[in-house]
Amino acid sequence: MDVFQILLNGIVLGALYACIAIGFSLVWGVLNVINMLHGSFIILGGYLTYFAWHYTGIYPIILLPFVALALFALGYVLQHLFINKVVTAPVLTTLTLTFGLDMILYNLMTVFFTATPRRVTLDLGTLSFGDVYLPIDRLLGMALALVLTALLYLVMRGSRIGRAIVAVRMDRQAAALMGIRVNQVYSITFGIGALMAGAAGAIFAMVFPVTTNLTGVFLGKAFVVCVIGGLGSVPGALVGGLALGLIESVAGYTIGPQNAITVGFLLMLFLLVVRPTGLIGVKGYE
Amino acid sequence: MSIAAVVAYTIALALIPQFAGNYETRIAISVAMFSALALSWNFIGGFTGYPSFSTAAFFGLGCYIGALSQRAGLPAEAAWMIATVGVAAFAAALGAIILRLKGHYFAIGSIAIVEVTRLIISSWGSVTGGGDGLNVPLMTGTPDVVAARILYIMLAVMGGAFVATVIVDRSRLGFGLRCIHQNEDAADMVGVDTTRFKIAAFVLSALFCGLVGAVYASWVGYIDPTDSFSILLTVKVPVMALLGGAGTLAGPIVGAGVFVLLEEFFWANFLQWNRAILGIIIVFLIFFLPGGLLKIRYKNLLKKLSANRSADRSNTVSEGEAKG
Amino acid sequence: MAKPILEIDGLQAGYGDVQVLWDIGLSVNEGEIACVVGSNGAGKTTLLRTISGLIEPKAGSIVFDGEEIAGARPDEVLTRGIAHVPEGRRLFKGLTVEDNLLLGAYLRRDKSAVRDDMDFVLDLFPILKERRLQDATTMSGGEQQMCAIGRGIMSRPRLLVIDELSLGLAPRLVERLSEALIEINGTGLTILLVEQDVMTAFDVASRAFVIETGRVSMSGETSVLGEDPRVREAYMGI
Amino acid sequence: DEDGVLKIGAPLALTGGLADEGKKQEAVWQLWLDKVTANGGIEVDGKKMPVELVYYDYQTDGKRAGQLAEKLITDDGVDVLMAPFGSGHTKIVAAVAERYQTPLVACVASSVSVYDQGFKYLFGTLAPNTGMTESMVAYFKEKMPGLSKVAVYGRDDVFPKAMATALAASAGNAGLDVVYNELYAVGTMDHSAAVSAIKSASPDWIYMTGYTQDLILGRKQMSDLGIDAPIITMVTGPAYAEFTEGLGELADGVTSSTWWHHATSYTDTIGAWSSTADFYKDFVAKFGGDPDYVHGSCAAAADVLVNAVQTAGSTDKTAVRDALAATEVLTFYGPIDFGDNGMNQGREMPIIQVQGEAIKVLYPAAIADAEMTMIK
Amino acid sequence: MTAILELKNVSKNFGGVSAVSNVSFGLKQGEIVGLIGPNGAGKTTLVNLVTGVHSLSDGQVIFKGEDVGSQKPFQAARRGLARTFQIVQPFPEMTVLENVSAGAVFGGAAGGIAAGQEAAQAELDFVGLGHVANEPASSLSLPNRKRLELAKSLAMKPSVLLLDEVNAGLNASEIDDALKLIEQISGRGVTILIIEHLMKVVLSVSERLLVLHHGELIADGTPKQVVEDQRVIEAYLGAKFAERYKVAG
Ligand SMILES: Nc1ncnc2c1ncn2[C@@H]1O[C@H](COP(=O)(O)OP(=O)(O)OP(=O)(O)O)[C@@H](O)[C@H]1O
Ligand SMILES: Nc1ncnc2c1ncn2[C@@H]1O[C@H](COP(=O)(O)OP(=O)(O)OP(=O)(O)O)[C@@H](O)[C@H]1O
Ligand SMILES: [Mg+2]
Ligand SMILES: [Mg+2]
Repeated sequence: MDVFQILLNGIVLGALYACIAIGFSLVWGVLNVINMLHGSFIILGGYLTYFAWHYTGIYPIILLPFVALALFALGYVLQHLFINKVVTAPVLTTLTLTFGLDMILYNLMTVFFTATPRRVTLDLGTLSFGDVYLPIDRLLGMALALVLTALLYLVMRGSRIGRAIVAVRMDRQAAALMGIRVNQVYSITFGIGALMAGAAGAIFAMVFPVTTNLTGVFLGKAFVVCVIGGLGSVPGALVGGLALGLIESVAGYTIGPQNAITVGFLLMLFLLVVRPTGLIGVKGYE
Repeated sequence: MSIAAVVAYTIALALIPQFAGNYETRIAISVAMFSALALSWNFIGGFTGYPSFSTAAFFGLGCYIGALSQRAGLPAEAAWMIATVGVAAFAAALGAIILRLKGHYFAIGSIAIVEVTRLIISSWGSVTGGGDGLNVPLMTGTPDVVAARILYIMLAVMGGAFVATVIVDRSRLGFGLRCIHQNEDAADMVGVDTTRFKIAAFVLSALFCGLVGAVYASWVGYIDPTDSFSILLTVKVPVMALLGGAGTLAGPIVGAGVFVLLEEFFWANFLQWNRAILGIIIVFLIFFLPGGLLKIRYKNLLKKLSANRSADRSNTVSEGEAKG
Repeated sequence: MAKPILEIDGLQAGYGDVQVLWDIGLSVNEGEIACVVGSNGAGKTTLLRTISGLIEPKAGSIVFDGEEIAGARPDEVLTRGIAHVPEGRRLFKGLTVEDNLLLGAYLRRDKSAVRDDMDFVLDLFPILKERRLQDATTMSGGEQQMCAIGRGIMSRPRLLVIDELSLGLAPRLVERLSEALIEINGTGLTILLVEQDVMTAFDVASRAFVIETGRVSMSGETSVLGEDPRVREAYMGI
Repeated sequence: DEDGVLKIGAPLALTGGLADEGKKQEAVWQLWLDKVTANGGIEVDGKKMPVELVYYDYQTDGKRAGQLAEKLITDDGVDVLMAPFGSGHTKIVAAVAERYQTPLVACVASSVSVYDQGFKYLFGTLAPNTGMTESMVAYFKEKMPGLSKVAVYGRDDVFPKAMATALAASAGNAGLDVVYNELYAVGTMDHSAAVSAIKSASPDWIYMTGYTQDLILGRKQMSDLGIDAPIITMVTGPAYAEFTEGLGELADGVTSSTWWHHATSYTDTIGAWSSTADFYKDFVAKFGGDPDYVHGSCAAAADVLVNAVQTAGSTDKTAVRDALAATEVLTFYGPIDFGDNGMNQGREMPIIQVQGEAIKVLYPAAIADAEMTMIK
Repeated sequence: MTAILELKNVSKNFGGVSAVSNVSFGLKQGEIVGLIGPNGAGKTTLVNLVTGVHSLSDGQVIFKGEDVGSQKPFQAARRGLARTFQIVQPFPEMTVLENVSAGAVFGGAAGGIAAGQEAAQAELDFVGLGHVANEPASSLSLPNRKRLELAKSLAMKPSVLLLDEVNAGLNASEIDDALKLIEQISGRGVTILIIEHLMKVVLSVSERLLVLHHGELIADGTPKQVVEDQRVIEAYLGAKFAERYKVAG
């Protein structure tokens, strides 16, 4: 049935969108920094996975944690060396800074990896239920995305660092007085943001062709998902991702693929104006 | 003082076609064009402190309205005027909606506007040519004449934007916008009609962009959605204003001039790395010239270079103070 | 002779180019309630911030329990045993009262002792027990102040430093808080208090330091200072 | 030039989105220049004239492409220009060239909209899209007699859109039923919705255009979502090695049309190489891999420019333009004959198919080296 | 004499929380009225309702005979309804003088910017900040920031002034100066509503006291009546205060 296929496409895609957006949302919500590097982080994760797979033949799922950790380290260092110094400055400053850093990273990637699209060609096949198809790699990607989301949610709720991140999000000075090392928490948060991007990149390398041309597209999706779902919230990113996946899927089918993205952006603008906190506003430990 | 300097600078730019070739003239056009864009941005981003990234939307719409009017048979000058008015009206309508957003939300909203206008223009193929882009009637005359003419027009736009800046700066409008920048609630409380003031600033920031876009379209003779609504443009322009000193009178002009020349230089000399080098300049700018070139205080510069040890603390306390 | 737990000497500090503290010297004895009073902008808050490590001193020493802590980070100071209840309460919005209190124990690893301390705080401020699961910042000002103090206690400090205990609080709440402070002090916790309402401060504290433009101008037993005509005129409006 | 050097200028996208294409242009021109220089330059009026190539990176930024074209003409004083990759940027450069009355050979722009502006100095080595789509429709109808339903899906960008539009028109004219005909916006990340819609229209033939990354994903999603159309055409997908590399087995059976394929064999040609095989040999020797149409067309563009200079007997811009307009030659890339609008006309363009690891030519019969297979 | 500002059955809900419910009272021209009540009673919310920061959930606000229930804050300011913020709201990077000029230029009668500065300087001298006129507002200490707030609202030449805890954080002696200031302002004919937890302030200047509790007006009378009201003692003042007050007479 078409309807099921469309909804299923939307949900699977939505989970992947959520995965793109979570790290971005977290960094935005906690550090109050719009991280323009996020798209490049995802692509970098994708390239690292691709090349590691290409040269060693190791299964990408096994590579995922390593890629994610590498990105964590990169994010941690960037925050520690650069962004922390201006983290309290106005939006324009932090946004411009991350934009500048992104230009550097992007340039490095185009020089070392070129813009050639790369894809991990595992081709795991597809499951079919009557007329409805579910590609296994996407299913796997969705599962990984959900697992990562759940893990991050648990970390935010249950762990010490999760509590510290939330406290810092609310009030950095008060957090410092609780004995929380604010700048370290920032670096870790940014690192987690990059880690999630790296993991998303690893998943994407299995499903989508990876090319530097896509950094802007990924960043755009992250924006939209965050605003739809609500900033800084893990469940928000999940809901936002699913919502966007479904919208694009349904709109692409009914009014045509040419306008599907426009619909997503319009919905985001609409929500921005009527409900800036997104579908799920941040509350407490999330 | 800075007014005299700007006048002298404008005259110097205007003399370039007399003394140099078309390539230099083209750079001068870029300088004038980006100066006008940065000055426009300054109304909303500098005076009012709203992190607007809508420049490319206004510019792109200006391109398209100008191009379509010209294709409909209007003379170029009329097409430019229509583009200016059209973009200003668009900004007024849009401003009423998105200026309710603050901070990051406004930033996002303004970027989204660029994307949405781009997407709409490109999917409305029957009128705009969609992804095919549009050809704009070429201006008649030899290349030298055309280039000089475009330069004078761009300089006129830049001059207009600068005059508007000076007037606004000295008027109630400018004062009110600065109040909004500092503390919008308080501005409201002392009787500033913040909605109207912000819309005025937003319209000012759009108007010159629309005009510049329309002139640009006539100049290049071909436009398409990707180039007209470029995200790079929308970020570059605020960076130029910041580089010179956002909120100052001449800062955007200084920033645009320096940026265009630097870009030109790196790009000619470091082919493969020009983007990274630009990135490095931006990073450098944020750290060492937070107030822009016009506000450098060399004493602080040295301090910055050596400090940052106790970042953990300074962050937290300044935040505390911000909350009163 | 009582044993001093906190000794400050020649302390100078400020914000950027602005120096606020010029020469602060004072000591707090183990187990007492001491207070710092002074007019607006004298530097009381700055002093507390310097003690808790939010500001790095320019000169001078802060010795806590025999160890130099001047220049240490806030987490290090807290680990040593000084908790700071900041001006304006600064509770974490969106978190419940209980979560706020638990954040006070962020650096502690002794889970069961934390439980006990939580029970202690909830017994001390029964209203908090009632509101355990309410968003802390939706409570009334006085309740929030209790929560902030409770949060300070949760780190199990040896010295509790409180800024502007009564600012913006209804008179009845101020009264309740004063009683609570005396009760906490009774468990052996040393308290250093900053308070504008000198009458209330002297009711609670046994010793006081008067700060004027970044220097300690007078100090002594509150019972004595309370009778000093200079203090009475300058700070009590009598 | 007055100084007796032929200066050819080109803005190239060496960084940014089109970097890979730009680098192909750069590489093949370098190969060409080495060859020409080894011969001591070109012969004009009985004298040897050295050739110089000047190019700059425009970062895939259209504004810059125009700016650079102007710099090349006025600052570097080039005699003739070659255009960068793609119809969009060619348009921008063409406007500048026209203004300066400098001959411009566009080697990778095929949309008629580039050439219909009445420009006098613009010439293109690629042939009109319609020629390509019409022959393709005819060929497939012949190979698959039951062919009736075709789905067209293209990127909303100058060239892919032009191809999609042309194919839909050609198919309609040939009596096929166009059951799906949509464009997707630049920035589309995923094709599930469109592929599902195509699937429910159950076409016999799917024709998709776009950038290589789009095509790879599109092909993969067609397989994932259980599409079983016997013919899948992707433009320009298989013409590029990245396409087959990125897809692996899924590339098998995908057809495409291209302006040139190295399996064609033209001999007794003018220019730096005397036959297609000659060019192929040199190319493989230098770069290892196979050349694609971008390489072929760009090298041929340089050849016709030289030919025009030789015919004109000087580097005078007007004379070269007139010589270009009158061009009717055979190059290793095939015949080149610029029509009234400046486009190369009257060529038969190959249809290719991925078979196993290799690219096979199906059409025209004269150069075909395989039979078409249907995708199961 | 009719009230210059009158609230009729004013209510405000935030989501499910009712912050102000069914409050009615009037301020007579030239009066100084104190508004007290426990933390969270709804005092600040009430000021926000009167000045258009929040929209009314129910009821009416009448100012000089005109229903202003749906006004925007800037309209309130231009009408002559000025307020100070409990959490001070300066324009931090402007000078103290510019801060106050903003009040004069936008909210007051002053024509141009120059005239506004003149008026501003006068108000600064009046509140005792004349000597720091050219300092940036961010360098002021909290009480001075509160005074800056006061000067800013005075520059708006208000007919009604709503003071939300302008004296919090002052010690007893500093309060005495503040009281004089309030009386001088009142001497200009300005009607004042003063919110304060410092009973010394409220009791010395108010001609009338209103008590808010859980959003409801529970008392409205002379300071003496109110302070002796058992419900007010229970809800707000506390037994100890009542005792001290009795002793002090
Ligand atoms: N973040 C800051 N940056 C610059 N100066 C500051 C900062 N915080 C306080 N000051 C200045 O330091 C001086 C002392 O302020 P502090 O807050 O320590 O005083 P206080 O005694 O606590 O007064 P209060 O009774 O108002 O709380 C004041 O002049 C104030 O303006
Ligand atoms: N914007 C808001 N959203 C939700 N609740 C609010 C909002 N503003 C105020 N409240 C709630 O309304 C009630 C009244 O608050 P208000 O600030 O008016 O009290 P107050 O009497 O001024 O107290 P204080 O003496 O502590 O300043 C409180 O419970 C508060 O939490
Ligand atoms: Mg203080
Ligand atoms: Mg209040």
